[in-house]
Amino acid sequence: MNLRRRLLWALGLGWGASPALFAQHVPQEQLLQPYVGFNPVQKGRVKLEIARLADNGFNVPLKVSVASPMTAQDHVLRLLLLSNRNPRPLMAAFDFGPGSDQVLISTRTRLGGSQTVYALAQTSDGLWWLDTAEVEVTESACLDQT
Amino acid sequence: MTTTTMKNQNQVALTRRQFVVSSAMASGGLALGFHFPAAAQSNELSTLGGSEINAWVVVRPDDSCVIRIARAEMGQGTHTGLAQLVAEELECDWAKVSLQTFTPGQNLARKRVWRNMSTGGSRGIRESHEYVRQGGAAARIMLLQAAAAEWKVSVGELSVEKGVVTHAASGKTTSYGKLASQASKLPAPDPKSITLKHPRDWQILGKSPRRLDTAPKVNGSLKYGIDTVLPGMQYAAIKACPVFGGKLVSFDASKISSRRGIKAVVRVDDESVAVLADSFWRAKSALEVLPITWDFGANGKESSATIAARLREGLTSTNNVFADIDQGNVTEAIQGAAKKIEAVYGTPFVSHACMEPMNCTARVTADRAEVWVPSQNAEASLAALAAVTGLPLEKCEAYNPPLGGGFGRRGGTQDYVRQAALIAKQFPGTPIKLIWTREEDMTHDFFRPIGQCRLVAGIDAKGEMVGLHLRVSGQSINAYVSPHNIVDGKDRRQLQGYWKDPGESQLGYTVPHLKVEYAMRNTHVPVGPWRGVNTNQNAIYLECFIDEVAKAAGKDPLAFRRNLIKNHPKHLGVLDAVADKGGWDKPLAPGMFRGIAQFMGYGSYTAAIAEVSIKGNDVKVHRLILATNCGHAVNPVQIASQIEGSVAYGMDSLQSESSVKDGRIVEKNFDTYPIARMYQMPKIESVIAPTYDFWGGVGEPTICVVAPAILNAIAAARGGKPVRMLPIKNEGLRLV
Amino acid sequence: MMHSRLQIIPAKLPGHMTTVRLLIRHPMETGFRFDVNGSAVSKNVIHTLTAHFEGKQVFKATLGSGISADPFLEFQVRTPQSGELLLQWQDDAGETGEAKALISLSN
Amino acid sequence: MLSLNINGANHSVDVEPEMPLLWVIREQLGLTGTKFGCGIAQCGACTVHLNGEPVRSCSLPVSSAVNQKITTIEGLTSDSSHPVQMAWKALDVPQCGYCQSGQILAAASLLKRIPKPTDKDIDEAMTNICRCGSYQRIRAAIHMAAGTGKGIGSVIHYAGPGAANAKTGISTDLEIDH
Repeated sequence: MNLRRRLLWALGLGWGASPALFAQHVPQEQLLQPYVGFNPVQKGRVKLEIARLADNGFNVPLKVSVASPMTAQDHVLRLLLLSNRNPRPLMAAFDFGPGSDQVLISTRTRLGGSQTVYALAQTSDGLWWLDTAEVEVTESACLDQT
Repeated sequence: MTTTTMKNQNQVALTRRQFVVSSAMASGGLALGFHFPAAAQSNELSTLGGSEINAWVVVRPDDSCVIRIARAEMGQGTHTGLAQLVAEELECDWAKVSLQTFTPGQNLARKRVWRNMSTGGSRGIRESHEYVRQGGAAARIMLLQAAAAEWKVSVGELSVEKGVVTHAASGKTTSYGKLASQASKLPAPDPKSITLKHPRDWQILGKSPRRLDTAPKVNGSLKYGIDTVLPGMQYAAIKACPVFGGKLVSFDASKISSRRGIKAVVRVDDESVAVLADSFWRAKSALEVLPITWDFGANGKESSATIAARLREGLTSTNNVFADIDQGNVTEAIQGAAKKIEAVYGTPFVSHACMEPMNCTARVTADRAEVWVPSQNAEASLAALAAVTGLPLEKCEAYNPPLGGGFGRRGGTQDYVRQAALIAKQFPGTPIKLIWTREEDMTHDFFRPIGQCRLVAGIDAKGEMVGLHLRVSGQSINAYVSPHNIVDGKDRRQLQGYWKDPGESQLGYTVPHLKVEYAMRNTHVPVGPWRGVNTNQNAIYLECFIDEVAKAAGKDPLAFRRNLIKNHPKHLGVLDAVADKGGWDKPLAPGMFRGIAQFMGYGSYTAAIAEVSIKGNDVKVHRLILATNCGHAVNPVQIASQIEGSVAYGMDSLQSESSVKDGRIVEKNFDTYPIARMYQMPKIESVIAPTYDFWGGVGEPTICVVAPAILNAIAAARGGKPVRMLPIKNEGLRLV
Repeated sequence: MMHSRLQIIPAKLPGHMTTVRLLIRHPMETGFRFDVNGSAVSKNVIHTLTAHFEGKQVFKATLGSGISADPFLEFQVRTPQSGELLLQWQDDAGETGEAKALISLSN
Repeated sequence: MLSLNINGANHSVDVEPEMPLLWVIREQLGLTGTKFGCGIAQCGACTVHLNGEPVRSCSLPVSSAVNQKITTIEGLTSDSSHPVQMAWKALDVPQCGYCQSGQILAAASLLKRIPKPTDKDIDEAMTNICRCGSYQRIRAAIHMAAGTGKGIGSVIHYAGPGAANAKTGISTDLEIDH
């Protein structure tokens, strides 16, 4: 969104053209493009676990794993956690190598409103893998949209 | 954790039977047409002896229809309106409709088939009308398909009225009750294939059937959250640090532990302490004398005066200010104008003061947590409970009885749920009913934010407004609640009603040179959405100032507005409607004065005329005429209820204030915090003027025009002297 | 020095995975908050965190404002033999922190 | 043990004499129709009848109610048939409903004292707070119950969808007697 918004401003369209009051959901293609370019992204291998409801979004636990033998020939290179609603979409990036072990990560995230969280992984064969999860951030529900 | 021992003799395991009994009591009984979720261990929603046609509709063999309602009912008639929406498309007999609510756990178990459960932002109906009507229509189609299959005819040959299906050619009839079982086995029709009825063809919508929830409200049988009773339950009274941001240091439980009925004194979190007893009064009385040491921190020095000074600085500062609208050259236009008008308005913090004080009953064990809580968003209560207990959502449940008022206080911020769960966690298995005293409620609210507004206008020789420069300086709700929602540091929410964007809360006036700015100036006082949110303050600032400008231009306030608003026909429509019904052009009795105002919020257009007289310092509001274009009118009499209620709430904007001294709120109860009462109420006329080309809100939009209409009448009565700094007691005035 | 808590669940067998749990006390200031005067509070997050086992990098995390205050991370590293695990991190203000643990594997 | 007569039944309660009647009614006797609102006799949500007179039970020590006739909303009638309750239902007075037990008892007592109240009588007697702002309908319902008004709860100008004018939405008026 930031990119699009800046683009709009650059084009002199500003608010008049963009009725958005708050951060809007970034479409998937636009969200992933900076990382995957024009390469295909497929569902599978990545598993993202996150509760369907979060109270205030300040501290939302999640767990993500990527199925991979993690050998020198076949391993996970990167894992990205992306938000389609946060002011900064990239929440975290993890780099692995053959010396890493099974990709099984838990962390706690900040989610700026109800959104889709993306876990995007690239394997050593260059392919991109994706899992997503919808999260309703309830505290801002009353304030969203208006 | 500081606790005294708590005897657990009351920790009785609740049997299934006890649960049924207590929840039947808690529901007010099935006979009353409401089916509240039984506090069951299962996430499956009962079909109450009928067949579930789809998520929204259950039909029973006796032809009665049960309509599932997702949203919270806090008094606005949302439940009745939503049921009308489904029933209209279902084509059932309204007299045989009853409602069923469910839990957020049940919603989650079905992958949120019922979607959003929250009531707030005047969105209960306008956000869900389409999918709930589709739910009703889909059920109708399936019931007709069942009849067609049985009679081996095509659906097109059938007609339905009040749940009775007729095949005209053969003269056969049957009813929904007989078709339900078969219909429930049919696949759901594609939503895209469904055409919803045109409002012209409405039979149940646009009419005013009685509310479905009135009967238990006139005999005391309706159970609110505060009425929850569970076996072995203990009562908790709580006190948070009176200074926001301050901390609880220590307390001396020994001073009260020998009092009758006291079970425990506990630290709840960093800032609050609770007393548990076998009676709320015992808990509260003990808490009143509990020696507590607080660390007030730096905020202890804040006061209304320090806050006002910060806001004043924001009115003219070049720091941390942004322009949401900056068209033309407002500075030049005003400098070159024939006349310049300037004013500074101010609105204080105000409290929600729901009649039912904040409360929550919680029971937490190692593997299950439940709350019974009046909440505008049961899913938010559930999420808060899960966060506090650390249990997964599947092991938590929130039961949501009807609310004794919400007004935005019981929305996203679930502080009372957190507190109750934090206490209950310390006593596994024992239900804890936490009740806030009114004093706690009024001093630990999420207040309507404080603000000031500087307005400068220029008028030309013909009396036309050529330039308007408006700057709001005040506290941001988003900065407090969800700062990440502020895009590029620009909190547009605070300018609600001044937006150029159409649809939600659009400025109706067209001024050649216009600048609308916001300077964020925050305080340590928690703020949140207060019914109508920023439209309340923003309508006062602009609509009172417009009267000042009209007066300076020597023009009639209505005519002056009509000229400015002509590019926005819907804004003009309600203004004209209220002027017509309010008889703006007709003379008033001697001593009576009129004021007018218009604004837009929550997708709806509103306007008001107030008739006022002043004797000494006593302001009497005699009559208010209020017009709304809410797009579609689902239940006109209930819309009128909301408009009438808006008058009472809007009058708070005139007389109420939560002021700050030594970092804390001064007004603690209704003896010092005035609330509109019967003797102050004017006669109210509602003008409902829907254009049936959009869906707007009803619960909030009309509130914001009440205060400016009255203030403009007050100014007229005082020879044009406006009240700019609210509440009106600042000018020695009071409402009688 | 940033306060942190490190918990290691060593691998059951050499060459198998060792679980690392790290909790760092840090505000992870997003840069989106505002003070009373409406000024944005400067962003300051732990942006980089690395794990080295016996001097070889086995894990790297780049973090942003989307990670909660007092960041928590749990991840797996391969520990073929006993040795030292070194965790290092740095925030936007240039402050650094580290935690280390000796992992001894019994087989 | 204190002896109380509530809704015609005798109860013995073992409580402190200074415990407000409200909490005895709600917690000891389980009659939750009487509500807690402010605790300082300001809002009237806790109104009950003491020998037929409205009192604010949150500020009345239970000891002052011993052996007197107490009526709560549950005891006003067994079938919601009091003229005030009937009028409340007819005009859909309640919104959230939380204050209405107190409002109804205050109104019932007013009508007993003044069977044909004026607006001024209503202003003086009905001091209970309703945060939803149902006052206009409360007033109309009292007049309806007293037979002093034609029972119009609200003056509503509304044109149905068929009659709507696309520009203003106003064409013909419909005054709804509800």
